[in-house]
Amino acid sequence: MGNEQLNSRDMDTKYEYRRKRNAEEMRHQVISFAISIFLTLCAFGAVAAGFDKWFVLPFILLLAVIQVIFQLYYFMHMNQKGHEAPQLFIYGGVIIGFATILAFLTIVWW
Amino acid sequence: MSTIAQKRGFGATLWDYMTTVDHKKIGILYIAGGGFFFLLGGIEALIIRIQLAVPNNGFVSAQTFNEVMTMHGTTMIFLAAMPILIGLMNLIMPLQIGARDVAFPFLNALGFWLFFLGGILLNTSWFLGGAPDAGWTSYASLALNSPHHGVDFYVTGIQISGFGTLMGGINFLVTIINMRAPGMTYMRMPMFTWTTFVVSALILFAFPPLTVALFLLTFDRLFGANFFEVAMGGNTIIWEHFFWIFGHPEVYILILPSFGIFSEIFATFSRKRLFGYSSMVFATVLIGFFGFMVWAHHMFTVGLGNIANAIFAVASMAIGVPTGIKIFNWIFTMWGGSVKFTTPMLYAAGFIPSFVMGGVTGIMVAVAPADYQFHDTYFVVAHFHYVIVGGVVLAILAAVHFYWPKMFGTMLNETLGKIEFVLFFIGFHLTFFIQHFLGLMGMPRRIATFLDDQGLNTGNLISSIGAAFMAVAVLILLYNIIMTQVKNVRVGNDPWGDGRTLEWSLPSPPPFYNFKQLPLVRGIDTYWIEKMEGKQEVTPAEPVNDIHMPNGSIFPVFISLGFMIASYGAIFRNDHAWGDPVLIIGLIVAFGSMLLRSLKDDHGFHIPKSELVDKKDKGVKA
Amino acid sequence: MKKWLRKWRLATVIAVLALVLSGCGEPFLSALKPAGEVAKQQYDLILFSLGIMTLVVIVVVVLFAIVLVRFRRKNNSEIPKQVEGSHTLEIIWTVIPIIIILVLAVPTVAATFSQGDVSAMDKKDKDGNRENLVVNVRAHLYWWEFEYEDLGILTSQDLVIPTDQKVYFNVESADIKHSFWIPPLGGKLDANPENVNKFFLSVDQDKADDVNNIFYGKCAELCGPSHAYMDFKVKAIPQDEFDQWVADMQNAEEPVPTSELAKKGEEVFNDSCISCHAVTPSNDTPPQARTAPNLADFGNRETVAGILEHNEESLKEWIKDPEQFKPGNKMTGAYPDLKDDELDALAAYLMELKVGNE
Amino acid sequence: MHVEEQFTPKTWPESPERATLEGKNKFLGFWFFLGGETVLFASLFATYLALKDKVPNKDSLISTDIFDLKLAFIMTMILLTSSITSVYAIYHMKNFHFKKMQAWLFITVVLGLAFLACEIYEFWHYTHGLDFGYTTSAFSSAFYTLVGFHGGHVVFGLGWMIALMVRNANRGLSLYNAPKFYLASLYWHFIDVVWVFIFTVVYLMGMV
Ligand code: HEA
Ligand code: HEA
Ligand code: HEC
Ligand code: CUA
Ligand SMILES: [Cu+2]
Repeated sequence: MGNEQLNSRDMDTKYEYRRKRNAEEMRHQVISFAISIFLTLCAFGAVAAGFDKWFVLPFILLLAVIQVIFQLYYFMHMNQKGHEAPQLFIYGGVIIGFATILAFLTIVWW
Repeated sequence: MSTIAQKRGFGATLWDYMTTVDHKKIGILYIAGGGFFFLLGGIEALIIRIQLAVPNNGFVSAQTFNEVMTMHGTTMIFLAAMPILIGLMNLIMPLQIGARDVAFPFLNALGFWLFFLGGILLNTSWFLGGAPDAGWTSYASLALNSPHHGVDFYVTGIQISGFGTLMGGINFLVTIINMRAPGMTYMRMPMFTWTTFVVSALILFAFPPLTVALFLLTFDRLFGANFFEVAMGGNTIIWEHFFWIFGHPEVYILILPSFGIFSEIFATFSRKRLFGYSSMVFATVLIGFFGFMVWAHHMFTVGLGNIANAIFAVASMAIGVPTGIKIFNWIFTMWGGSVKFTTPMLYAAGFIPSFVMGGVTGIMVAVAPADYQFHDTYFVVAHFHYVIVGGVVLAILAAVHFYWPKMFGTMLNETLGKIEFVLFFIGFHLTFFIQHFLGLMGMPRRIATFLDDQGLNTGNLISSIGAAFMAVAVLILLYNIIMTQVKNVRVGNDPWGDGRTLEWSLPSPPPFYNFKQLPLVRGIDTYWIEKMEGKQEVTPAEPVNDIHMPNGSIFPVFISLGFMIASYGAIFRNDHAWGDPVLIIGLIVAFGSMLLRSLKDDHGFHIPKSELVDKKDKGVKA
Repeated sequence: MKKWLRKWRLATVIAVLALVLSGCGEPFLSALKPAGEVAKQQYDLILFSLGIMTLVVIVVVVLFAIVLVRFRRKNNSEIPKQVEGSHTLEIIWTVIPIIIILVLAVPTVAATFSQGDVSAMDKKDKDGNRENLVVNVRAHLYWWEFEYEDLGILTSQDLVIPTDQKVYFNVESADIKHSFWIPPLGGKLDANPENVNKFFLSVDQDKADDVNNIFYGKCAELCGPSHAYMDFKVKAIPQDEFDQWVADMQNAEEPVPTSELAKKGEEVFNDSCISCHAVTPSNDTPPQARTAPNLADFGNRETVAGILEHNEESLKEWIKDPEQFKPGNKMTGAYPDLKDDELDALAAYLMELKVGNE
Repeated sequence: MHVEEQFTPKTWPESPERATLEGKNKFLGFWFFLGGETVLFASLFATYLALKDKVPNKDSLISTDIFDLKLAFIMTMILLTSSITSVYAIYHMKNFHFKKMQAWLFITVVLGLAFLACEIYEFWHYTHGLDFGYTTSAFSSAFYTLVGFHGGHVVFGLGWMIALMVRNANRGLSLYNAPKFYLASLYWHFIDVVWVFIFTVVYLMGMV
């Protein structure tokens, strides 16, 4: 990329384009941040309001999962290209982690 | 930094090895360190077998027996088999994919030193009040009940060397993904590289549960936590789950690289490409995946419930399918080939019936209700030695003979090699076959001795005699190694004559930068393809250029030493006032070294093109 | 050399076969001599899977042998055809193992559920009594306690059960993990510190006759230096004898020493031992307080401490220094040193501790 | 592209963290490390869930007795905010704005320290105010270990960012340090992700 001898006009347009894209992306980040905060408020709100346990538990877990997906894909850029291997391994970890938690909730008796 | 090891004093060589970041030297360090621990573990095995040769034997006390037995299992798995295999991966995998080094040479060195010093830490327990005595599984209730410091050494020593392994795993993954030579697509990678890849993924996911489990036990024993204190609300089953969530993948971490080694050997000495390459890859991945879903088959008698037992039983059996695919693919690699029985090939041939016998007993113990009988008896001991010794150890011995010329540029004696094989093979079956019956005849495992008149005498005696055969075989191997290095007859690139993959296109041993020009890979078994076209060298993918190489560093040793010191502090903190300060000092040394390392810029160095061209004229022979 | 090798292997096989045929293990200890329904079912599963596995091994070894014979390198310049693979073959050796495993999975799952079915344990008859005998097994560091809760009986080291019926067990541990195993009667079940495990076993009377009613039981989970010595005995007797035993135990009184020596023994015992050992078979003491084997029926025991021959000699040896037999046991050092005459007295007293008929 | 090369905003590559082989390797290796960390934290969560409210006797403190919604909320907000500030830092890194990047990193570090202070206060309050110490029960051990591991990650992350800022204060951006900044921020996000589950599973679920 860098070492190719581009003429300066090309470089300017490319640079402008990149600036714009970065700014665009930053706007997405801010939006996802806002969503994050909103989801958090909902979760805390649901607990503070003292709704029924069987509603609150799945609800806040769902919110957490959604929020984490936002964080992974926006803040951690997993939506960008070149993240195939990271995705594979994060999901691998998630599957194994999930199996572990499932086992500990079911077959570690008291 | 140094370029090529020339004639230098012992101190300089030592320093060179302590600071090296060259994957080949680190590989050799791993193999030497692992080999050392293999001898220790082997001596421990011999003590076990001497003690159990006759009933009511008093060769060692019951307590000592438990320590020896625990250390045998722990040493063999964590400090011998796995490091030797990691050493082979280090040594061979970058050569196979046409890379100049691994992705993180520094981490590579750090990984070795963590493993080695962790292992030394663990073994110093013998002199500091007693070795761990709760079995290699260190089940929590017994581990907490163990009065002396052995278990503390276990948790810290394994923790440290575990970190090293984890680093190795990440390193290999990145190396394989990012640093393959031009043309080396995934489906052209040699089988050993594929198994390295899958095993690294297993390491990445299997070690964190062990890390957590070891931390929990450390906190319980040394810092007053209550994870496993039943009276305080703790639960010991947590340990069992963690240990086996790690432990089962661990056994595949051992066997998959062994499969990789055998795949190379079968193809090489049959002069035929690996039969069903893509199904081999698929089977490897599948075994790796299933490996995580069957851990509770070690816990059938714990009382997890019928549903759990049934699910885990069937899931465990399923692993027989991909493994079977591999077995038959190997047989059909040889089928129609031109099979030459060199020493490595003998080991590979001995592996097939031995491993299959171990594998099928694996399926038998996976039959949950039958396992109520098998579990914790010598039947299980027989099962896992059949797969481990008949699979992993045979693979290691095969690889040592196979790759010795690549490592040191000289060949181990073939006649001695064949004698070793015969003795080892006989000894192995003699030792472990009979143990199936002992187990069924009512002999639990981990017993320090057995009473007379229970019908167990003959079987145990036979088993002990077998162990002696193995010991003789190992001694001959040591003799062979020494004689070979003394004679030091140099060999060329492809000493077996049938090499197929890139490592055989390089000089033996390869120059420290491996490839002067990165090779262009034109298919599976590139070097074979080129040879068949009558060429001596692999087509290069680039002109001769400056080569960028990393600098050596002593920090890995310091960091590892820091953790070692910290461990001593932690182990003795409840007995001695110096414990906590030493713990803190150790951590400062470790993290301080890390900080220093990261503050210091290290851009490596370049080997100028001129020097490389020069080499060519002289001919690269180290 | 190769030929010699093969001959040698043949010899091993024959030797091993001979060993197998000479009878696998002792009937009181071997899982290969099942003496009850559970063990029989497990034994059949073992044989069934072994049969299949032998076939698998034979197939592999035959193919392998063909390769070894037919495809050795004869001439150093031959280059075989580079075969990539064969879909047909690969499908064959994927599908056949799948079928084999399915065949094996069916009885496995069935037996898992049938052997794990303890629903009959709490079945009550119309008087509110349990229909089946239930024994609470509590494992301690190196000894076993057996509590017949419904019958109000407590014993240790010797498990007494009636034959020809299912006996249910609650297995737990008083300290660390152990595992309860009587090979001829069935597989093992762990004694965990944090929960109670349940299962059942049974004994056939004719099998019990073969071994004079005594089977060996073992601890199968590493539990410390004396793990190897954590044995117990199982006395399997017909229902009527069992009823008699129960009646004797229930009616047991405070033991009355008959001889001078035994009287002296009682005194010593009451000074040094009674704090841990009970001599009546009642289970009034709470489980936490049961720190040592109940000695009520000691005179009728099969062994001393699970491993020593049952006679005064070994009893005295044991009391003098338990550590030499069971390193790490919980009795060592818990009482003052005893003189020889005190030992004689104790032995006399303890050997007299018999419940019921004389 | 060489690590020592000098850049202007215009010549600065599009993904500076992955412009060199070293950068690519670090990037991938770090993600794999995070994959392992996922399993590590899942294991800790599993332990916590298995031991939740497992205490020696009836009088022992359990989750409903100790947690404080307000503090957890404040900590959550601080950490979430620090996540977006570190995104800003990387945004400026990609635009080759070294000064702005440092500024945003600084804010991130300050927020991180604030979070840490809250956590220390929280632990202090539990141990001294409530007599809920590390060795009180299996539940307390599991709680402190899970949250403490997260806290340890925060400490390490802060140390890492501070070291990077100080070390590179006078050097500006290069292809040598760009991957390091990028990875530090990834790590910080990962800490945030773990916290999302901690506040949900530990604090919120501990109160219903
Ligand atoms: C290298 C190590 C290794 C390997 C590869 C294996 C492979 C297998 N193991 Fe083993 N195992 C251990 C090492 C290993 N094991 C160890 C160390 C222990 C004891 C730990 C301890 O307690 O200390 C243990 C214990 C162990 C147990 C627990 C026993 C107990 O404690 O009660 C079980 C139970 O299911 C089991 C099952 C299996 C199975 C199903 C396989 C399968 O992967 C085997 C698959 C292979 C084949 C089946 C052969 C080839 C296939 C064919 C020829 C195709 C046709 C075959 C069929 C259709 C059946 N193993
Ligand atoms: C990689 C793993 C591995 C390997 C290679 C071996 C190899 C051997 N093992 Fe081991 N073993 C385990 C892993 C392994 N084992 C594990 C995990 C356990 C369970 C532990 C537990 O229950 O916790 C176990 C348990 C175990 C037991 C059961 C103990 C018990 O339950 O009480 C026995 C008993 O026979 C045994 C024997 C042997 C023998 C005879 C060998 C032989 O193959 C060894 C051959 C090697 C030699 C004989 C070395 C010869 C060395 C020399 C001649 C020295 C030369 C010296 C100098 C030059 C200084 N092993
Ligand atoms: C700590 C309390 C303790 C004291 C005091 C004690 N014992 Fe024991 N005793 C035990 C324990 C525990 C065992 C089981 C040891 C084992 O098998 O591991 C045992 C076992 C025995 C056995 C074997 C029991 C059997 O069922 O086979 C005998 C007999 C015995 N003790 C006699 C005595 C005598 C006699 C004394 C007094 C001089 C005594 N004990 C004092 C704890 C005690
Ligand atoms: Cu109790 Cu082994
Ligand atoms: Cu397993």
